Amino acid sequence: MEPILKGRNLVKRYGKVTAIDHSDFDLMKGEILAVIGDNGAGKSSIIKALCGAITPDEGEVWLEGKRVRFASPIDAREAGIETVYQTLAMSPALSITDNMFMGREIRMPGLMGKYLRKLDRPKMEKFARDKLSELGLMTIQNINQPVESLSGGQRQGVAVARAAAFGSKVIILDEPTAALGVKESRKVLELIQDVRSRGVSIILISHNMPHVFEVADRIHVHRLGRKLCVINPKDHSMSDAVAYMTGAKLPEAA
Amino acid sequence: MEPILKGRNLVKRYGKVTAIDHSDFDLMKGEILAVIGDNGAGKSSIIKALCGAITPDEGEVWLEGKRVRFASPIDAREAGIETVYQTLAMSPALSITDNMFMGREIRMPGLMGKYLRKLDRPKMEKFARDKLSELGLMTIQNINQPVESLSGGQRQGVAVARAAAFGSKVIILDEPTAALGVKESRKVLELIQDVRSRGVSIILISHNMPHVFEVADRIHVHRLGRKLCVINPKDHSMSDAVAYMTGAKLPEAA
Amino acid sequence: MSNSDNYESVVTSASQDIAKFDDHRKGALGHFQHMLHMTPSLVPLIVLVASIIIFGIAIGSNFFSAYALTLILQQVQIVGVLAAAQSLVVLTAGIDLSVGAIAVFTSVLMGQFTFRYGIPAPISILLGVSIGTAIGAISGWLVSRVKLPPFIVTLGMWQIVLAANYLYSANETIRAQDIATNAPSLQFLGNTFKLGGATMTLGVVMMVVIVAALAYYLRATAWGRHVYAVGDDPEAAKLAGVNVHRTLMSVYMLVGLICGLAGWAMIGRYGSISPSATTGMMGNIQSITAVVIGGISLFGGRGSILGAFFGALIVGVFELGLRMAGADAQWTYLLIGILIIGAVSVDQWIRKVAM
Amino acid sequence: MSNSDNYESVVTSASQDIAKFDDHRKGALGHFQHMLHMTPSLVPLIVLVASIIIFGIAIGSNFFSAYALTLILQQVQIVGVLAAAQSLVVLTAGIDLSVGAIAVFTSVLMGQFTFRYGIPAPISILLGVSIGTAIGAISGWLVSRVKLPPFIVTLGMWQIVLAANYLYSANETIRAQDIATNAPSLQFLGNTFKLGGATMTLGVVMMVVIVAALAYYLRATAWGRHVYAVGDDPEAAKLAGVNVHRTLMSVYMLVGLICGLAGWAMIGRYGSISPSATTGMMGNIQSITAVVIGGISLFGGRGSILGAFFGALIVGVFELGLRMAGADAQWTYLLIGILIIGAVSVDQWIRKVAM
Amino acid sequence: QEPVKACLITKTDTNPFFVKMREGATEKAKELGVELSNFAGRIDGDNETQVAAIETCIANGAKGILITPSNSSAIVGPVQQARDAGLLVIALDTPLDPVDAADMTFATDNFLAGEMIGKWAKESLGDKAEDAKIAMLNIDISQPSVDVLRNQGFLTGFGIDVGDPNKWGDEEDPRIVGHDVTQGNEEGGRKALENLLAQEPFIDLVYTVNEPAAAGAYEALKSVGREGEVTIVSVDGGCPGVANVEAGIIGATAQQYPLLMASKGIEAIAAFANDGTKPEASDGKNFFDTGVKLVTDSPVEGLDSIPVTEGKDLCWG
Ligand SMILES: Nc1ncnc2c1ncn2[C@@H]1O[C@H](COP(=O)(O)OP(=O)(O)OP(=O)(O)O)[C@@H](O)[C@H]1O
Ligand SMILES: Nc1ncnc2c1ncn2[C@@H]1O[C@H](COP(=O)(O)OP(=O)(O)OP(=O)(O)O)[C@@H](O)[C@H]1O
Ligand SMILES: [Mg+2]
Ligand SMILES: [Mg+2]
Repeated sequence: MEPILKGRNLVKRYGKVTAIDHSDFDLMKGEILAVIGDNGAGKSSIIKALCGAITPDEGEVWLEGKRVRFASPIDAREAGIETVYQTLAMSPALSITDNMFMGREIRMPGLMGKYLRKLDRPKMEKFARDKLSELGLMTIQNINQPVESLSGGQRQGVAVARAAAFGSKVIILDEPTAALGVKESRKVLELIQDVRSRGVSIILISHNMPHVFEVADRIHVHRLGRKLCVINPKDHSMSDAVAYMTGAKLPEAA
Repeated sequence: MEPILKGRNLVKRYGKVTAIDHSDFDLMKGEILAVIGDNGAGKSSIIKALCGAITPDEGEVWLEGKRVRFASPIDAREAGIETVYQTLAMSPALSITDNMFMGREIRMPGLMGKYLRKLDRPKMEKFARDKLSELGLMTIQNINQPVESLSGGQRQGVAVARAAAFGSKVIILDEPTAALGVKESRKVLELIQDVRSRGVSIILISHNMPHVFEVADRIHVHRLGRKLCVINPKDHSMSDAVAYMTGAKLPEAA
Repeated sequence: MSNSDNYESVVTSASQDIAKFDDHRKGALGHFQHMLHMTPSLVPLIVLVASIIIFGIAIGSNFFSAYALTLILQQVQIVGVLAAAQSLVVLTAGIDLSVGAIAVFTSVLMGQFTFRYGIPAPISILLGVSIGTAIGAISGWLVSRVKLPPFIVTLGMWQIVLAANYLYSANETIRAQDIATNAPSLQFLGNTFKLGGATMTLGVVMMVVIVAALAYYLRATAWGRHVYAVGDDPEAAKLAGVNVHRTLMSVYMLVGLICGLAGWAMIGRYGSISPSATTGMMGNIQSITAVVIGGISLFGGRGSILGAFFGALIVGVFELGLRMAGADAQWTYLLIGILIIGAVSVDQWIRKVAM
Repeated sequence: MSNSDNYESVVTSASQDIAKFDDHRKGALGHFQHMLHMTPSLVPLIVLVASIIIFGIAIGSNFFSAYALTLILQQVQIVGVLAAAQSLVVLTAGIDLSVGAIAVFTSVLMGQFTFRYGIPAPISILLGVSIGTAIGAISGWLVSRVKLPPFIVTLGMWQIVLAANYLYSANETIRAQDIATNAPSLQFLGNTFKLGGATMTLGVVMMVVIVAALAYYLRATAWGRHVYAVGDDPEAAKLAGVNVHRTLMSVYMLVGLICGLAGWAMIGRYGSISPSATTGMMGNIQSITAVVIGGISLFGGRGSILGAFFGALIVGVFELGLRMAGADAQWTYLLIGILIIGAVSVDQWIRKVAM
Repeated sequence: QEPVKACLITKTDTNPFFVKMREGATEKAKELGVELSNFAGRIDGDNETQVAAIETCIANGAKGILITPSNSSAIVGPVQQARDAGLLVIALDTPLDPVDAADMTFATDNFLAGEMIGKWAKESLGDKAEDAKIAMLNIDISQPSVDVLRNQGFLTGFGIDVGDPNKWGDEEDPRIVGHDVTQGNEEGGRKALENLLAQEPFIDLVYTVNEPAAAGAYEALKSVGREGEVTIVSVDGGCPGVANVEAGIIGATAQQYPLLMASKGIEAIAAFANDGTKPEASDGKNFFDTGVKLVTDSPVEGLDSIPVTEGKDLCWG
């Protein structure tokens, strides 16, 4: 089967550091692919190369069998790839609603929207509130409060809600539950499975092994800038996975 | 026994939001106290009130039985309280070494240090490298690289190393392993226990229940801006703790 | 699934309440604080009203005359328009030192096109405004594509435009009488009309319209949100799907266009066209002053264009008030210096109390 | 311990290697790129050397004469000193619009103290520098304690100081000859000495010493690190244990002090003391230009003071070079605008290639 | 009865020339019981602030305005507005364009002032005038009218074809080494002459637009050790300037009388407020000439001049 999103021989260097070192990447249609690896292994870098946030120095990216060259995350988004970055990519001074709809705002119907390009705030606000409620982010009192006044976890919740609401083909989540509480993490995991059941493929970067083994269909183990192996969580234990990613053990056949 | 760090009736409001709502806080000498709670429960806020990063609107703080009024984190640091903030409090453009020693730089011995106030870089660099190695942050290649070029996890590792290296009485860690990998998280947990064995008291905010139950002596459950209860991990299960903090169950006697 | 996750299952029965806190501030004061919090441009408005009242008391009826009050509007019209343009750039975390120079240059172009080449005045005006927009486009391109700091781009542009202005005009002033006779549409924005006893000019109307339109677009359209997002954190905005390049280009071009309109307004206000108009030298500092007094952060992403408008009016009130009170020029500058710091301190203090 | 953690125990046998990558850039070029990366102030230095060479080729031996080359140093000495002061403020993410005004005011104070009140010149100099420091302290206090934006504080201060300067001096110039006869120590920094055929002034030496000392303190002392940290992220710096208030105060006071020294140097360079010196109006823009060309970020925390020094020299070379090449005053002005943008573009390009 | 209100609007209030003008006006106003308000532009050429000042005077109900226009033709509209409102407007020092846009002009002839020093320079250089190297130090690249008039006057007096008399810098005579701008102060004077000396080290004659620029130019000459060999000429006649003529720093300067202009102006406004009379022009001129005199201790034949001692009695700074 042809992967929905495919990377081949990707390379990215920052000065002397090689963040991606001739690495491959495969995401199958409708699967949840977990990516695990040590800090600094290059997980964030490789997904950024896939979604247009950085331009790889070498290598190629295919989406649904077609070679793509994303010049910016906007291109990737238009192709149906939605990403939650580790840094969240929020504008701190803007409201939750503004951030959720950044770059795809809804205009008022009728003349106001057409000629004066007025935004349909009530609609956007309702949508935003619904999405946050789905995630159980109930401590957020005001959908128009600036993102900077949210707690770290709340902020992460908003970012996840944004990606889940708009991703049509691929959703990439870079440590989406890192700052989330138990309850909120659960919600995110449920949401991920929910989104998958809509046929969307998901990349999940996480350091939380129980979560990874719970939801992932396949696990991509990243080490020192390249793909070490891909394992099936049913055939391997968490200990195996951790041993591979930390270099304590070598996988049978890479 | 008198707590080493004690808060009474603390209140902090941000506009309409009450982040700390008449909450108490007790940290005993030599213990590891975990603080758990939903996102936005006010965990970060209360520890900030204890370490001088924010000034509470009401309430009192005692250190070793003496009333203290920290005007800034510097005061708290001088009193022996070291904090790893959720936001990490790093200067992105400065090097790892500079960040580790920020505000307590080491001067050269002799005249150069005394009159020209020259810093003893080799000494600082060696110290920084040692501390990072203890945490197993080996993917960091250059101790003088700016913090902004580190991965999220590496950055967090540096912040933890800083606090562990300098805290003498109390170390406060606000979600120190949130962005860390399995290996690195382990190192941090080991480090925490190590530091405790030196007689330092520790506050650990975390959403990772297994970690909390592994290392904590007592668990402070925070809910809606105030202390809900303090439980002993030996007498309660993780399910209990999660039930309390999410409001699914009420503790017997608060 | 490993059994370690069981403890997480209890969350299904977690409380579903939304956190609620009492509002500890009650009554009119609390309401007022909330209003300030929601509408930061109220703060410069309060300072403005306060300063009008103080000068009114100090100077007496002369100051409250319709003539004096409309005079303030007329005197700030150029700076007000430039401040509106400046606000846009500052909201994107930039700064534009060339606004005044572009305004003067476009006014010169409009005049020379008409008088040197005999192009009909309305077309000259259009050409002038277009060239203003083109200059803005060059700056925008240098900022967005070549990634040069806006300060340096517009500093260079300032010098280039100002020098081009002198070179092209050969330092010649076009006299008001000649314009009135041969190309009255150049002076169109100087036309006056009565509004309840007070005399207004069309230039003032244009200023108000520009400010109102920008305030609307910044607040209520996607473009406006993008301007704020780009100023707040361009990297985040890019990742979140904002076309940062297009946003910056639109901002700088719009700034050039508005400066062109300011150039047209200058002809209306001063009658003549002079390449050595001080606006070319001082317009940038004056507009930045208005923007900052109006509470827009020079670090981008925060503030409202109405604030900048009030900021321009505050300076106008101070200047006219002090002049009418008979202060010497140097004392006026000194007092304005103090009052700038004072106004912003008051602003800061009100914000703090309102938090 | 719950059994859910067992999988974590394997990490005890994890690999202990440090990640190593091949350096894909080899040889001289790679080495050079690494150097640029480590020492960003090399970039303006390269631009400086390149522009000297280009002008040298275009103009010929006249430009390479000892006279022309030392002339550049003498012409930039005031701006160079002000740029050193400005760098400090800009590194803390501030900006100081009052540097030029303080320099002129302190020079006037030194003169008037000596000639109006008969205070011995060395004491007048000390008083002048102290008052400069005090003005800096006021600005610093307003920025750090009252939390006003540095732009607005120093904008106000600029107007206040400049107005005070005219009011206090009653616009009187003190003649060079009178100073030479009665208070030669005011002109001390104008003294010349020979250095291998070239004539240098003590003012130039002072500039070099100030830049070198600041470069050392910024790089090698705790204070310097704190300046960078405060500019980078003041909130983080505060949490990390930097006394932000003290750092800011020290910076602004030092800036005032250096401006006072610049005032003294002005007497040396211009011989006479005039309250209407152009530096009062333009010193701020000139120094900021040097700082930005030198690669210091206006957002604080990044850049080196040596860069600002080279930035000042670049502008000096352009100005003299263009005049010597025979460009007239208006064209020089225009070309400098282009060259400012060009210099920074080249700078940007070199940085990109060097990454 | 309310006192008569009058306004004085100068180009700037930082140039000693205008400071003196203000002193003269203030003294006379006190004597006559006139209430005087002073205004000034921010920088040379600042038309906008002068417009605002005229508007303020109208708002304040003044009877008359004395103005040294920053831009002679651009200010005409607002001046007309003031005259329509019944104010007497007198241009000081610089005439409006057209001259009759103001009720009267009390002025020095700046072109004449330039011409005087031009002639003097030519005569005192003698034969060397034929191939003298001349440096021209002006005010600003925006070329305000005094700047142009003095410059072109000087060149005319020296016998150089000025090309377009409305701008400087378009002359083609090889004797001119170059033009530079000084902002009319010492700082600019020194830098400007340094620049020109770098182009041509053997300059013989330096024209300066005013005496502070001349003082700066002298410093530049001193730094290359040519201070005794080069002739500097200037315009203004302020006391430090005259002292510099005495010290041999400046060869000759053309002296103006700002105090006189201003006090005459105040008298005229007082008279106008009293009985509506307007001042008269000098014989044969369309303005009231307050005169200009050449000050030098080395007089040349065929050119009227006064010695420094007399210049010092009449000086104003
Ligand atoms: N902008 C940058 N400039 C320089 N080096 C960078 C940059 N971004 C990443 N790196 C380096 O590239 C390597 C890989 O970083 P990356 O962020 O991809 O790691 P990661 O696997 O996502 O780690 P984590 O789990 O901690 O998020 C690291 O060594 C990091 O220091
Ligand atoms: N500077 C601020 N301005 C306004 N509101 C704030 C600010 N800081 C915190 N809050 C609010 O206070 C409440 C408590 O925040 P806090 O950061 O203490 O939560 P937390 O328990 O640490 O959450 P998390 O686990 O997500 O870090 C939140 O509702 C947050 O929105
Ligand atoms: Mg990452
Ligand atoms: Mg928190």
